[in-house]
Amino acid sequence: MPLDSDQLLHAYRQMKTIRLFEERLHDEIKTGEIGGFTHLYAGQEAVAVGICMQLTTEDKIVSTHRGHGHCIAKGCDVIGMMKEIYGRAGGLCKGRAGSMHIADLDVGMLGANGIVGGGAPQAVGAALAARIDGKGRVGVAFSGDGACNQGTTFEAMNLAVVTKAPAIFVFENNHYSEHTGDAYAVGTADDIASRAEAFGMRAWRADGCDFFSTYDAFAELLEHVRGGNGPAAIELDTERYFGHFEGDPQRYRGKGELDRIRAERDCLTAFREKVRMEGSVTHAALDQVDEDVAALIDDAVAQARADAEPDPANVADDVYADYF
Amino acid sequence: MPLDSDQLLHAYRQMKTIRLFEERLHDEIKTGEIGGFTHLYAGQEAVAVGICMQLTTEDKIVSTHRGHGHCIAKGCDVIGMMKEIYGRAGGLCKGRAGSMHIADLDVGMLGANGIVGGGAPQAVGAALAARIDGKGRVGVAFSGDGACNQGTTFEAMNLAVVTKAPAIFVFENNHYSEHTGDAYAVGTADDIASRAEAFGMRAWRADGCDFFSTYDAFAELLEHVRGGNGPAAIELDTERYFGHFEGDPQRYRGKGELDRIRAERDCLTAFREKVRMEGSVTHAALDQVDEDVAALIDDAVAQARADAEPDPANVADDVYADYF
Amino acid sequence: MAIMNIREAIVATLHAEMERDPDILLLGEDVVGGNGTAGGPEAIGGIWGTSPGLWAKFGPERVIDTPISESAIIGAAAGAALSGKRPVAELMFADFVGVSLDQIWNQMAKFRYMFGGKARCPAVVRLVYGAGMQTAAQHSQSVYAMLTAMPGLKVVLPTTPADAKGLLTEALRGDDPVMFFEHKTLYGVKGEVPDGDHRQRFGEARVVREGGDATIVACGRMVNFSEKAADKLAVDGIGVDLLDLRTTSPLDEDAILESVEQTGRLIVVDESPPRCSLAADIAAMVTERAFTSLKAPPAMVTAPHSPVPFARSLERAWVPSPQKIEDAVRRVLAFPGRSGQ
Amino acid sequence: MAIMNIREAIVATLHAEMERDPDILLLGEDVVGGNGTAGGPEAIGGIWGTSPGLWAKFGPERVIDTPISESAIIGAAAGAALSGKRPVAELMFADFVGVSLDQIWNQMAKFRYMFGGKARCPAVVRLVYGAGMQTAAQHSQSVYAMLTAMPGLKVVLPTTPADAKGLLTEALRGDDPVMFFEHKTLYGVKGEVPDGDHRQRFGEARVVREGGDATIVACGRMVNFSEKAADKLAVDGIGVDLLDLRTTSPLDEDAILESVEQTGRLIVVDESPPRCSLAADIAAMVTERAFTSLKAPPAMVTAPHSPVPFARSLERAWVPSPQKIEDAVRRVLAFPGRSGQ
Ligand SMILES: Cc1ncc(C[n+]2csc(CCOP(=O)(O)OP(=O)(O)O)c2C)c(N)n1
Ligand SMILES: Cc1ncc(C[n+]2csc(CCOP(=O)(O)OP(=O)(O)O)c2C)c(N)n1
Ligand SMILES: [Mg+2]
Ligand SMILES: [Mg+2]
Repeated sequence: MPLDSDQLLHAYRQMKTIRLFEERLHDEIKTGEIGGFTHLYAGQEAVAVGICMQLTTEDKIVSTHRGHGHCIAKGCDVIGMMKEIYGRAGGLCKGRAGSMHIADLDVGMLGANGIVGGGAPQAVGAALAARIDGKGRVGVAFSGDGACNQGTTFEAMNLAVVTKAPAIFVFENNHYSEHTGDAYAVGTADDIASRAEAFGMRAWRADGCDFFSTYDAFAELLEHVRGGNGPAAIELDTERYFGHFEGDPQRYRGKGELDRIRAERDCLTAFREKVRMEGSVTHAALDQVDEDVAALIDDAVAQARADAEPDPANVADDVYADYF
Repeated sequence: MPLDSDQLLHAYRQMKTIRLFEERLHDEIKTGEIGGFTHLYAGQEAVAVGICMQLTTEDKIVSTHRGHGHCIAKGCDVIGMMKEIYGRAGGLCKGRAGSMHIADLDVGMLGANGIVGGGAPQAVGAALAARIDGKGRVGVAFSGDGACNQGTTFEAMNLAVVTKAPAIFVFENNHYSEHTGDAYAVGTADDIASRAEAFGMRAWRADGCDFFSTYDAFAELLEHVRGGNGPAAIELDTERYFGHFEGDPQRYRGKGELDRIRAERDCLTAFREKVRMEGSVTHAALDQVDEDVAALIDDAVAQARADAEPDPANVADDVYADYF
Repeated sequence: MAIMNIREAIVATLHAEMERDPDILLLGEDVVGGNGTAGGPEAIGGIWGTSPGLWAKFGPERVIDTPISESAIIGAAAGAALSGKRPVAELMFADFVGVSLDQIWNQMAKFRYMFGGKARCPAVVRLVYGAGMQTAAQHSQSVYAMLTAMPGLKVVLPTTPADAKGLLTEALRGDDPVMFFEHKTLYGVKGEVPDGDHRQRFGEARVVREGGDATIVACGRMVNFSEKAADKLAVDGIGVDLLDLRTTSPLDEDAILESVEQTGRLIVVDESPPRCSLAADIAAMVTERAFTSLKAPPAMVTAPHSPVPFARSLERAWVPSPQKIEDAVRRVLAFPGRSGQ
Repeated sequence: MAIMNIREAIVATLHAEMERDPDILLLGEDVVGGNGTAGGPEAIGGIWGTSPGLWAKFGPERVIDTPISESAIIGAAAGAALSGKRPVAELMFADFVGVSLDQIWNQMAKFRYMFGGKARCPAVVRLVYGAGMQTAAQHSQSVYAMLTAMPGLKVVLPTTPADAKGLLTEALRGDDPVMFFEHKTLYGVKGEVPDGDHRQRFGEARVVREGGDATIVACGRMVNFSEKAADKLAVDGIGVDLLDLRTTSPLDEDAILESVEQTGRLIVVDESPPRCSLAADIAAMVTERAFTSLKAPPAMVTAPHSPVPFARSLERAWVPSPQKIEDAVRRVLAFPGRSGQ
């Protein structure tokens, strides 16, 4: 167990921030103040955090339509994010992105993506760029179980193997793509990692609801990739706590399924339990984090609400760096 | 060995027709009379014939940019094909297709395809259509080792597995995509079949320069698929005798490689040898086939040369079944 | 005549046509929904609710949930169509032509021509399009101009429930690939729908109103916005001819030209950026063919040359508004005159 | 000044720029060639011969052969560009935007805008386009109109070796995604190329000739065909202004308008089908902005609304010919008059 208490607190704080961010959005969206599609990451926090906390700012990630968790874990400003999702002028992307396209290149977060599978080849490009720089940096693509059926994802894996790019494919198997189960839509039900292996890369498997399982598996993987051994993949078994997007009645869920995954598959609960057993962090410290994070989210929502909408006169700005 | 002498003669005639068709084109193209890109199938005849002779007209195939062999094997009119490749009015497609898009829906040949990987999903569609009809028909996609890197090919395999479509993926590994070797471009060098397996279908492997190896493996596969067991794949190890397209200087070839594959990997020689050993067909009969086929190809070229170019006034015909 | 909305008209037409013609099949993501889940098939259908009950009635061989693989979806439709079926393929968002364009453009659109007229490719692709729900840059686009440009495709955009039925029926009975556009903000629009068999020919614009002072040509949601503008103009005694194109390929050139020959003034409204747009297409066609009738340069009311933004204020500024249409009509009527009249 | 052809100008520019800027990398199918074969890397390069010697000089990390995976090629370029590099991605045929459009249209074109202006995506996509070699329906298309329509992209079409160098250099030094079109029939066109640093600004049309009677606007191979037409017309004492657009996005509206304000007559020549075309785009723009200067309706010389056919006779009929351009100029000059003059 190589993590010290600061690191553990940091991990917990990040996961908790994601959780409260998403739970708060779940409530706020009902007010009608937030438009568009919002896909919440709650339930999968251990994946984003277990992975991103091992990356530097110079490592790049590309995310999915369900991107808030990856953003927060990679270091995006939470207040800027909230403003963005509210479509405000002070948002991380000036209100042009919204939930689905949120990005911050300064922290190596190359964007959430509205196109399922759109990000995977970009991670390979980031990896090829990193290799030229020669500092051992990597490009990471987050993909869902649904995204692993998109041609771009396959092409990206093959390209990474062929070019020996330091690219990492993270498959978050939350067992649903929209209203369809992975048991139906993924030919090799519940084994996405083997697809990556069939392209000729090593793959890891871990419990994506367990921070430590994710962290440890990814640590091994990252060493492998940073060591110049080409790409690698990891499949995480995880759960999504809310609907596909906000508004989804989730009639595809089994009876009691939501209660069960909340009770048995909560990465925050598991984390608390583990550190209590090991005595590495006090629960008082964790409680303090909870309080801090709650205040942060309150503040973010308040600031987002108070911020102005973008000036419509700027609608066509920033299409080009320069056009004439 | 279930093939009677008529079938053997048929198989030989088909392979020989393809061979002479392509060798003749190789010469004719030098005259400058044939425009565009022409990709010759010589060397791979055992694949097209070993497979297509087991299909009925109602089974559909989709082909590649290297489509002449599949056309002939599926029953397209050789004279119409030659006219088409010459761009004549009497061509199989009225001169609009040329070598790269030649098709004849009447014999279940849904088209050569200029887009690498373009055909695979269409074979799944043909297979889904066949399933509705319930007569045990199949949809077959021919793909090269290069095409097996295209996203559409992967998507098609997964879709076929998920929908349990009676689709068949034939991978003709001739070890080159244009000027690049499969050892470079296919992540799992020389094992394309395993990719199909990773999607959850059964895969066969055979020697694509040996008619009997191809025939037997495909017979097993076809029984499996016609039996309602979903899709399947087969990888054939084969050779292309000419350049990628006509005009290719082939500097990527090893020293003596072309001589070697002509000497050791010729499906026609192997076929003759095998039937001689078994005494199933006389060499005199095969010689007669050679003569007949040579005459047919002569005739095809003569007719193609004599045929008129399409009337330019018809350039925009047949874009729609009806437009207004 | 029944009153229903566009969504209901589409669902009813799919049910009726699939009943009538056993060759029709439907495929797309979540067109059944619930497959592979505890809830089971049809636990919940696609996010637009345009295919309920089809799986239960027509079974899994004709109503097929697919993985997220748009190229394969369209490609499978193309292959099924070449094999004698009439597939309906659904793109949950029209923007996903980005990941499936080859199968639309280089495959289904070209088969008939390339194959010397022997092929039939009666595939219908349903595309959910348009801005107005803050779905941002990758889920809000109106890609009809791109597809209108492609020979071999027919492009259809119903704006009323009656047309949704009539045009979809026509699409399902024709022999060409049809791009059937459904505007995401119009599903709830209600209206009368003819009972029984109802086909609406392609290439026949709908005359929404006749006014005589200027001609507004529009399609999709822009028809509704143009009506609002027309109402405002009517208050000032300005009467417009308003044409709903219904189909952009084929295009009802005659109806447009006839009206412009009367009014001498053309305003084309197009929910897309300006370059190589449908607005430009129609403006140029009219100028070429009715130059001497024109009393003023045709006006094009389009979105700006930018992606679709997320924020409400920005999206509203991006979409051509009734106000902008009204302004354009006034500007055209005031020509020659000072700019901004 | 050296004399070289367009192919040589491109190769030389890639060598010079990659030397100058270590952030430039090149990726595509067979851009090295020979990888994984007995012949070894660079045994033989891509079919267009536009990248020889780069791999040997700049190594496998900067000159990268890819599998046949165009979405991944463009996507990787997009990701590398976001990561601070300047990738050049090659599409062996422009028609392959069909299998890679999403990465061009929904990804690289939109990053900067979506991300609030913070992103830079300086990727250059090289696309080999055009008819004239009997490469048929899927290998002959001129997809520049489709990409011109897309906000966020710049679209460049050199027609001379000097411009090939100047425009490619400019593309490699700018901060936006550039679609760099190379006409497959023009690689052998020779001309003088300025030595040393040579940048050609985008949005600045080249005045090929000045004549004053009518304005021909063209791009790509159509510039050369228009010159042929102009030669024929000159024999009859008809002088045309001929503009080579160089870039269609940005578009040099000023140069076009200036000329049309003088001549009052516009002919746009476009190697693509007519609908929502560049021809329509320019005709409509000019009509809107220079209506009163126009003495005749702008003429659009385009291909028919059909795919590109294979047969020589058909392909020749499909491509706008010098004869058709000449006819169009005469028709416009004869306006008003009987049709077909
Ligand atoms: C190309 C494309 N196809 C379809 C969609 C619609 N869509 C958005 S999310 C989604 C499901 C994605 O499933 P998965 O990859 O498992 O991610 P999850 O939602 O579970 O996080 C679908 C079908 C899309 N956005 N892009
Ligand atoms: C989408 C697409 N990309 C690239 C090409 C150019 N191209 C034509 S054939 C070919 C190689 C195909 O290799 P393979 O699939 O092994 O078939 P083979 O030529 O060996 O029969 C390439 C790259 C194409 N036609 N389509
Ligand atoms: Mg999922
Ligand atoms: Mg090959």
